[in-house]
Amino acid sequence: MTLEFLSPDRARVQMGFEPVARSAVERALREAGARLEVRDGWSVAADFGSIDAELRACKEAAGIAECSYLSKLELQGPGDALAQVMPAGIEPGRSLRSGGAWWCPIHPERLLVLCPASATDTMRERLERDVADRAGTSLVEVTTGLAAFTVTGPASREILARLSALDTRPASFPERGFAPVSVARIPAMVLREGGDRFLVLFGSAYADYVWTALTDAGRALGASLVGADALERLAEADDA
Amino acid sequence: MTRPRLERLQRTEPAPARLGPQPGERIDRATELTFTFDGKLVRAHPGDTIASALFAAGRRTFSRSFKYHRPRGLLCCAGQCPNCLVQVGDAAGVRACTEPVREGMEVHHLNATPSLDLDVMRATDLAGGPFTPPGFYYKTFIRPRKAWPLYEKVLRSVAGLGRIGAPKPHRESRTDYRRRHADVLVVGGGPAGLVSAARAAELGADVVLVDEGVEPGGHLLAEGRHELACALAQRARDAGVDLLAPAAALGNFDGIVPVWAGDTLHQIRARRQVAATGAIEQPLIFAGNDLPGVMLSGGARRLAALYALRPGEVAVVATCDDRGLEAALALREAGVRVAAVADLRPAGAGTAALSRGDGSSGGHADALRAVGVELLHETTVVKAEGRSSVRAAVLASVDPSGRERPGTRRLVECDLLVVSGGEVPAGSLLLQAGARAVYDPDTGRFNAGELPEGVHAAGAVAGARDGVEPELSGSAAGADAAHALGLGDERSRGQANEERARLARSTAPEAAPAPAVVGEGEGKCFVCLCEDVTAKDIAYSVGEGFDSIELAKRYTTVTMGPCQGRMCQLASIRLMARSTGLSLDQVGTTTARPPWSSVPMGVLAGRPFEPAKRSSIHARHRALGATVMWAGDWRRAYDYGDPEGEVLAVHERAGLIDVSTLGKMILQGPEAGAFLDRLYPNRHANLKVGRIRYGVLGSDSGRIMDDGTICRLAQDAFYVTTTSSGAEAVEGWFQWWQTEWRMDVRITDVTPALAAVNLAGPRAREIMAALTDLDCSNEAFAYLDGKRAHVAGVPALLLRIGFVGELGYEIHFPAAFGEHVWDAVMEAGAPDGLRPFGLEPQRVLRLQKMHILVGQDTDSESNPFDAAMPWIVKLDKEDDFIGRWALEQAQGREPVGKLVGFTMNDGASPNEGAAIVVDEGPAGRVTSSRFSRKLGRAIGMAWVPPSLARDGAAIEIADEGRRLRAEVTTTPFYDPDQERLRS
Amino acid sequence: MRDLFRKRRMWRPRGELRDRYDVVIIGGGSHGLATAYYLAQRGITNVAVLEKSYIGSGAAGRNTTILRSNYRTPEGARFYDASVKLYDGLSAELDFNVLFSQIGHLTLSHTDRATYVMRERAEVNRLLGIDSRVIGSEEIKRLAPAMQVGEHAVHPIQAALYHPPGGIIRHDAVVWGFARGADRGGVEIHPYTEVTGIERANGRVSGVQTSRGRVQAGTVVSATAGWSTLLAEMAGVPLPITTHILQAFVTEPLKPFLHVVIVSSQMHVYISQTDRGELLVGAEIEPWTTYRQQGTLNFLQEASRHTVELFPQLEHARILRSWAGLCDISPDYSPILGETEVGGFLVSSGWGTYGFKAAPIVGSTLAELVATGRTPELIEPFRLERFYDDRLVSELAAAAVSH
Amino acid sequence: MSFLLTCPHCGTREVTDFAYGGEVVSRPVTRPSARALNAYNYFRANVAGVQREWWYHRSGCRTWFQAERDTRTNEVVSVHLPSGDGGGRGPHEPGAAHGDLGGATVG
Ligand SMILES: Cc1cc2nc3c(=O)[nH]c(=O)nc-3n(C[C@H](O)[C@H](O)[C@H](O)COP(=O)(O)OP(=O)(O)OC[C@H]3O[C@@H](n4cnc5c(N)ncnc54)[C@H](O)[C@@H]3O)c2cc1C
Ligand SMILES: NC(=O)c1ccc[n+]([C@@H]2O[C@H](COP(=O)([O-])OP(=O)(O)OC[C@H]3O[C@@H](n4cnc5c(N)ncnc54)[C@H](O)[C@@H]3O)[C@@H](O)[C@H]2O)c1
Ligand SMILES: Cc1cc2nc3c(=O)[nH]c(=O)nc-3n(C[C@H](O)[C@H](O)[C@H](O)COP(=O)(O)O)c2cc1C
Ligand SMILES: [Zn+2]
Repeated sequence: MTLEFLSPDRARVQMGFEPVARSAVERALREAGARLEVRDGWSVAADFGSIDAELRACKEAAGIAECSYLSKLELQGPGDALAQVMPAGIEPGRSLRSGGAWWCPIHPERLLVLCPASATDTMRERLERDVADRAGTSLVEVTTGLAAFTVTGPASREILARLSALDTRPASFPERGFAPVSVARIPAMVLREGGDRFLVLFGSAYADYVWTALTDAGRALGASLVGADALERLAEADDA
Repeated sequence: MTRPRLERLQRTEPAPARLGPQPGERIDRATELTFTFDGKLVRAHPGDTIASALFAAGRRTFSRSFKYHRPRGLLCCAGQCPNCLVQVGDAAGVRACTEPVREGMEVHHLNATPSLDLDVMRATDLAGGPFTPPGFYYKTFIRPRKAWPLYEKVLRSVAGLGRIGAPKPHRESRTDYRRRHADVLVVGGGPAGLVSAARAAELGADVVLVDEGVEPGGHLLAEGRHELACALAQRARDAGVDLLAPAAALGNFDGIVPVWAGDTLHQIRARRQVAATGAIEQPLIFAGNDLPGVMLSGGARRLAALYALRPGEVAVVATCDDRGLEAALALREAGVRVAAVADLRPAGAGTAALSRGDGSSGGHADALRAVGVELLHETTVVKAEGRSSVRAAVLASVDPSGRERPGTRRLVECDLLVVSGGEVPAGSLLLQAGARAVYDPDTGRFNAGELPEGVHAAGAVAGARDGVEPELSGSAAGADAAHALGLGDERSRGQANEERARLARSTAPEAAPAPAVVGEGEGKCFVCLCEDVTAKDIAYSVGEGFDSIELAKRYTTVTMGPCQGRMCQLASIRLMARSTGLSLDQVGTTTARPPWSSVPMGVLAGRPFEPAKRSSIHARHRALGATVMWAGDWRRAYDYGDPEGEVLAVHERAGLIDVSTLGKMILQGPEAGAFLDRLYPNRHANLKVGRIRYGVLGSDSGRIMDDGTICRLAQDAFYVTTTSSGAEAVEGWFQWWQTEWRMDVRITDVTPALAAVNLAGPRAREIMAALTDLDCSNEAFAYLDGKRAHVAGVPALLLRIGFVGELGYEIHFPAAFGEHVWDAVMEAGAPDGLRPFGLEPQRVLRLQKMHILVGQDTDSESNPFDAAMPWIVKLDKEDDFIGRWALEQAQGREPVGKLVGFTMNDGASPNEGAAIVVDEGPAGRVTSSRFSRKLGRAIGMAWVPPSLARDGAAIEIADEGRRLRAEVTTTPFYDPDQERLRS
Repeated sequence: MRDLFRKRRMWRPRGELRDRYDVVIIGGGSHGLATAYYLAQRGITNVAVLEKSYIGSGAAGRNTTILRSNYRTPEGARFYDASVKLYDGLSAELDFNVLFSQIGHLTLSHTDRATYVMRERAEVNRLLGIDSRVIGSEEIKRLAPAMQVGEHAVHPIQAALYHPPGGIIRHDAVVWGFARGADRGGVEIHPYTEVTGIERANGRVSGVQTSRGRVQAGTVVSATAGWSTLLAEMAGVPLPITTHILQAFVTEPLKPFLHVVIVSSQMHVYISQTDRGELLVGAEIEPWTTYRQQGTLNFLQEASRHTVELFPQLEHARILRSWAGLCDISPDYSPILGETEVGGFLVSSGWGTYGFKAAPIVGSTLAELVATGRTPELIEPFRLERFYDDRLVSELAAAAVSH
Repeated sequence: MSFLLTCPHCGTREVTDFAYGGEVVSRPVTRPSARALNAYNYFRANVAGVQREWWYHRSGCRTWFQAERDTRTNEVVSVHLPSGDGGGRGPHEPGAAHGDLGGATVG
C-alpha cells in the first residue's frame, strides 16, 4: 500500500513499542479532567466524570468535544467517476450519512469521507478498489491531517458566531449542511451533523490554537467539555 | 503681551436642579450611587449619567475648548457634541452626557490646568484671537531651522485631550466579535425604526434593530412621550425583533455593519437595511454661542424629561422652527420661566393646527401666547452675554437674508439660552453605503440622494417630520424591505403604497433656514466647537485661497474633531457659501467616513489570539526547555540551550530535529511526473521509484520561489516537500497550474498530517536498528533512497537526505504518533549520546554544506544561475517548463551578483546582513554567517560582484562600523565530496 | 511679524486655460506641485498643473506622512536620502512651515529573518552616510517607553532598525507650500480640470484634452500616482503598475506619549502621533486591485488588534475616522521616474505605499530632466525601461517595511 | 470584511476567505522575445472598469476560479470556473496567493 505512512490504524506492536495515536490537545483534555481510554488505537477522552452531567450540559447550554480520532479519507477525481463511488443524493453544500460514514462534497471533484476509527479498514479497502478501476481518481488518507472538534447544544450557534462568518441559521445551513469556510481566521470545514451539533474540521497543526479560541468562546457562553461517550449517545438519539 | 487676568468664577449656588418625579424619568430616586469628579465625591442615582449627576450637583462647566480653553457646558445631552468629554479611569473621550454612572467611578476633566474652573491656558483666548488665525503655525517658527523643534516640544506638551493609561502587558477588557446574519437590519430605534422593524418582522422577516440610546424611543423620550416609545418597542419585540440597545452602528462596509455594544462588536450582514437614524438638531451661530448655559432644545428637554433636572431658572428660546416653541412649552412645565421666544419665522408661523393628539387645538405659537410667553417673530439671538456662563441674551430682528435690522436689539436676562437651528439628517450610514449627498433648497440642507440596492431610509433621516409621519414612513420602509425579500402579499403592498401616499400629501413644516452667522462683530461666533473654529476663520481661510470646502476643512480643521461634523458641517457649508458667493449646492459636502461614532480600539480588536501552527511534538520541545520562536506561521524550537554542543553531537554521535513544519504534498496520477517536469527546471518524470531528487521551484520570470525534495513513491505517486514558510503558496501555485493544464494528476496537501524528524549523525544507523526491522545498511538503503517501513511500530516513510551534511534518516509518519516516535528515538539513541537539536544548530550544519535557505540566501530577484545552482537548470529538457524562457535569457545576460561561500580571515563572524564593500560602496551582502566549531573558523555565504565570485578572491565586509576581511570559496566547507552522507 | 497675520492669498484664483503651455503636469498631488515649483525655480514658467479635483485630493491628502531614507537598495537609499534632506530645508525654502517632526523612525523586528533584513539595510545606509542602525530592547524601551517590548507579547520584539532622521510631517502643508511657491513662480494651477486624453504626433506628445477644452503642450508629465495606468494608456505607454487601496485611521487627540514613528512589518501596522495628539495608524495594501477609495472593516479590526498588542493601554483610545487612498504598486516596489518611449511624455509612478517622502526630489529631478533633456544620475535606475530589460531594483525583499 | 465573493462551489463568502490571483493575462504560447516575456511578467492593464481576474478559495475548497469585477465599485459581475483555455499565467501578484515571499511583505 503506497501511502501506508498516512494511516494511523496501520500502526502495530513491534520491537517492544506499543504506539497509541493521540490528539494534539490531549494534554489540555487531561488537565481539564478527561478520563482517557485507548479505543481503536486512539487515546480518547471517554468522559469528564459524568456522562449524565455532560448530556445535560449539551441539552441546556453547549458541549465541546475533541473528535480528531475520526478517520478521514479524501477522494479526488472527475465528477462522474466520483458520483459512481459515493452514495446517491449528495449535492453541493450537503453531505450524506450512509453506512455509518459522512460523505462530504468539498467540490464535485473532491470528496471527504468521515467514518469511525473502527470502520477505517473496511472503508479504505472498498474505496481503494473503487479508485483502482476508475481512471483519473485517487484516494489519500488525511485522518491525522485534519483535527476535529464538535460543538453541540442550544448555544452552539452563538459560539460559532464568535469564531466564523458562516451563516448558521437553520434556513441557511440545513441539516447535513457542509461548508468549507474560515473559522478563527484559518481555513476550515463545518458539518452540521444534526439539530444543533456541528463538527469543525481544520489543519491539525492549528489544533492547539483553535482549541484555545473555541474553549475561550465556549466558556463565555456556558459551554462545558464532553467526552466521546456522551457524544455517541447524542448521535444515537439523532439517528433514531 | 499683557499678563493674562486669571478669571475667577463666581460660585453663586443655583437653586437645586432636581425636579419632582417626571413621567419618563430614568433615575431610580430610591437608590444612591457615588463617584468622584476630580477627586471630589459626587452623589447620583442609578440611571443618572455622569453629566446629569454633576449638573444636579451644581456643575455647569464640563470641559475646556481645544484651542482657546473656553469653558463649555452641556449642549446636546445625546453624545453628539464635544462639550462634555471626560476621562473615566484610563479611558479618555467618554461622553459624560450618555455614560451611565457606575459606583466608584473615577472621573476627571480633560484639557484644563490646574482645574476645570480655573484654567491658565484661557490666556490663549484673551490674547490669542488675532494672533492665532487658522493655520498660524504654518507661518511661524520657520527660521532659524532649530526654532521649530523647540517650539514643537511646547506644542506637543499642551496638545491632546485625554491621557492614556500606564503601560501594561495585557488588555483589561474582554472584547469579542459576534457575527449576525439577518434578513433586515434596522439602524435607529426611534418611532420610525421601531415601526419599520415591527412591520418587517410581522411580514415574516428575521429582523435586528440596533439603537445607540440606553433604551429605544429616540426623540420620543426627549419629548416625554415615553408610553408611545414603550408601546412601539413592545410591538417590535412581540413581532420577534432582536432589539439591541445601547448599540451603535459604526459604518457600512459593502453590506456588513459593525455595531458596538459594550464589549461586543456585532458584525451584522443583512440582505436589506433600513436606516432610521433620525436627525441631528443644529446649534445657532452668534457671538458667545459657546457659553455654558446655551443648550439645544433637545438637550434641555432630555435633562428635564429623562433626569428630572431643571436646565435653568430663566430661559430665552431662539428657534427657526416649531422645535423651539415645543421646548418652551415643555420647559415651562418643568418650572423654567420662559422670558421670551425668538422665532426667525415671520408672524403666523407656528400656528398651524397640529395633530398632537393631546387634544389641544391650534399651533404651538398659540399655546405659548395663551400662557403669556412673549413670542417675537423674525427675531433671533445675536449675542449671549456672560463671563463663564450665560447672563443675558441679546435678541434682534433679522431680515429674510439673515442680516440684523439696526436698532432692533433687546437684552433679556436669562441663565439658559435654548437654541434650535433646524435639523440635519443623520445620513452618514446612507452616504457610506453609496448614496450621494443632495442639496434640498426647500429645507436648506443636504439629504441622502438615490439609495443603493438593498438600502431603505425611514423617519427623520428620510425627511419625515412630526406627528405620525415617522411611524408612517417606518411602516412603509419596513414593508418595502420585507417585500424585496419576497415576503408579504398584495394587501401589505397596498398598505405600504397608501402610507407613502399619505406621506407625500403631508405639508412641509414652516422653517426659516438659520442665518450663516449673526452678531459677528460682538465676539467669537463658533461654527466648530470641537476645534474652536469661528465664522471669521472660515472667511479668513477663503480669503487665503482655500476656497473649496475640502481645502477649508483641512486648513481650519473645521469638522475634524470628535463630533465629526454633527454640529458643524452644514454651518461650515453655509459660511463657505457666504464667503465664496457660491450656492450651498455648489459648495458641496465633505466625505462621510466610518466610524460614525468614535469607538475604542479595544472593541475593534476582538479576542487577542494569533493563529499559530505547532508540530505534534511541540510539547516535548517545551519540556526540554527549548527556546521557542516564530518561523513563519509555525512555533519552532530554535535550540535546547547549547547550540554548539548540539552541532557537535550531530557530527560526532547523533542528533534529532523536529522538521514537521516542512510543506508536504502527495501527487498521484499517470501525469504526476510530467506535471512536475513542467514546474521544476530539472527532471522528475525520469526519477526511479524509491529515489529522491532535490528541486528548486521557479517563477515564469526565472526567480527562485521555493525548494524541497521530490520522492517517487510509485509509478503514479510522488511525495513533494517544500520550505515551511512556502508550503501554502506552493500548494496554491500547483493547484493554479493544474487548473490551467488539467493534467491527469491529483494534488493533496498532507503538511499537518505527517510529523517528521531527522535523525542525523554517524550513530544514526545503529539507533535505527533498535527502531525498525528495515535493513538500513548503506547497500540496502543508499543516500537519496526513500523507503517505507515501520519505525517504533508506526508506519513511516524514510528518506535518506543530507540537509545537515551527516548520515541521516528523515522519518515522516502520521502526526498522531509525534511524541511516541520522538520518545522512542530519543530512548533508543540515549546509549549513543543522541541529543535533540534545534533550528539554530541546523543553520550551522547546513551552512557548512553550503545548502541555501530560500528567502535568506536568496531573495525575490535570485535565479538559480546566480545562486550557484546552474546544475539544477536543465535547458535541454524536451518540454517547456515555467521559467524556461526567462532562464534562457538570464544565461545570456551579465549577472549583477553571484552567491558564494566565504571564510573569514580571522575568527570574527560578521552579522547576517553585513555589506560587501567595493570602492567604499555597497556591492553585495552577507546572507548567512556562523562560527563553525567543527571547522574552527567563521564561514558564511554572500552575494558578491561577479568579478569576485571565484575561489580565493578577497572580499571586504562592513559590519556595524567594523571592516572585516574574508576569502571566497565556491565548494562546500565540510565533506565536499559527500563521503559522510553516502557512508 | 507684520505680514504674519495679514490675510494674503496663497495662490491666484483659477484662471482660464490657455491654449498652449510648454509643460503640462497632470496631477495636483505632492509630486505634480513639487515638479511645477522646481520648474519655476529654473525659470520655466509656461507651465500648467491640471488637477481633476482639489489639490492634494489624492494620496497626498491621505498618507500617514512618514519620511525616512533607510531603504534597502543603494539606489533607493540615495534617492530617499536626497529627498529627506530637501524636506529638512523645505520650510525655509517655501517660507511655509511644513511641520517636519524629525522624531526618529523605528522598524520593529519580531523574527530573526526580519532582523537580518534590517541589518542589511543598516549596513547599506551606513555606507551611504545615512544614520540608521539596529538597536536592542533597552534602547527601544527608551525611545518608546509606552510600548510593550517584553517577552510575554504574542510577537515579542527582537530588535529594531532605528533611523533618527526619519519622522512625520504635515502632509497638506507640503502640498500648499509647493502650490504657493509654484503659483508665485508663475505656474498656473487648475483644480477641477480632468485630463481625458493625450494627443500625440509622430511619436511625441502634442497636447491634452481636458474637461475644460484642449491644450497644446511641448512636454506632458503624468504625476498621477494611483491613476498612473489610466493616463499612461492615453499616451499609449504600458506600465507595470497595479492600483490597490491603502487605509489609515486617526484617533481622538491624546496627550502625546509616542515621540517616535513605530513600524512593524510582521504585524502589518505602523503608528505615529501628530503634534495635535491624534494617533495615526496604517497597515498593508489590500491584495485585490481597485480604484474605489473606500475602506474595509477587516482593516479597522486587524490594525486595532495589532496596535493594542504593542500598546495594550490603547484599548480605550477612540478611533475617530478612517479613510483609504490609492497606491500605484510596481513589481519591485521602486518608483518609475522619467522618460518613456513616447517623446515628451514623462511619468512619476510606482510610488506604492511610500511615495510622499519622495515629493521634493521627484520635483527637482523631473524639473532638471525637463530643463536639460538629460535624466539625472540619481533617478537613472528608476527608468521604465528596466522592466523590459528585467533589471529590477527590488525593495521587495526588504521584507519588513511598508513605508 | 469588505465585499462578498461567491465561490462557484461553496457559495458566498467574505473576500478575506480568498486569495487574489491577479488579472487574467495570456501566457505566450511559443518562445517570446525578451521584451514580450517581460511584458507578460510585469506589465498589467490595471483597468478602471470590469476586469477578469483569478481568485483562490484559500480558506475553503482550495479551488481557483475567475471573476469579472468592476474595479471602480468592487461589484462582482460574475464568477465562473475556468474553461481551462490555457494561456493564463500563475498568480504571481503582490499579496496574491503567494503570500510572503520569504517573509517579504508588501512595501
Ligand atoms: C493610506 C496611505 C498611507 C500612506 N503613507 C505614506 C507614508 O507614511 N509615507 C510616504 O512616503 N508615502 C505614503 N503613502 C504613499 C503616498 O501618499 C503616495 O505615494 C504619494 O502621495 C503619491 O504621489 P502624489 O502625492 O503626487 O499622488 P496623489 O496625491 O495621488 O496625486 C495624484 C493626483 O492626480 C490627480 N489625477 C488623477 N487622474 C487625473 C486626471 N485624469 N486628470 C487630472 N488629475 C488627475 C488626482 O486627483 C491626484 O490629486 C501613503 C498612501 C496612502 C494611501
Ligand atoms: N425634538 C427634536 O429636536 C426632534 C428632532 C428630530 C426628530 N424628532 C422627533 O423624532 C421623531 C423622528 O423619528 P426617527 O425615528 O426618524 O428619529 P429619532 O431621532 O427619534 O430616532 C433615531 C434613533 O436612531 C438612533 N441612532 C442614530 N444613529 C445611530 C447609529 N449609528 N447606531 C445606532 N443607533 C442610531 C438614535 O439613538 C435614535 O434613537 C419624530 O417623532 C420627531 O418629532 C424630534
Ligand atoms: C495625516 C492625516 C491626519 C488626519 N487627521 C484627521 C483628524 O484629526 N480628524 C479628521 O476628521 N480627519 C483627519 N484626517 C482624515 C481626513 O479628514 C480625510 O478623511 C482624508 O484626508 C481623506 O479624505 P476623504 O475622507 O475626504 O476621502 C487625517 C488625514 C491624514 C492624512
Ligand atoms: Zn470554495
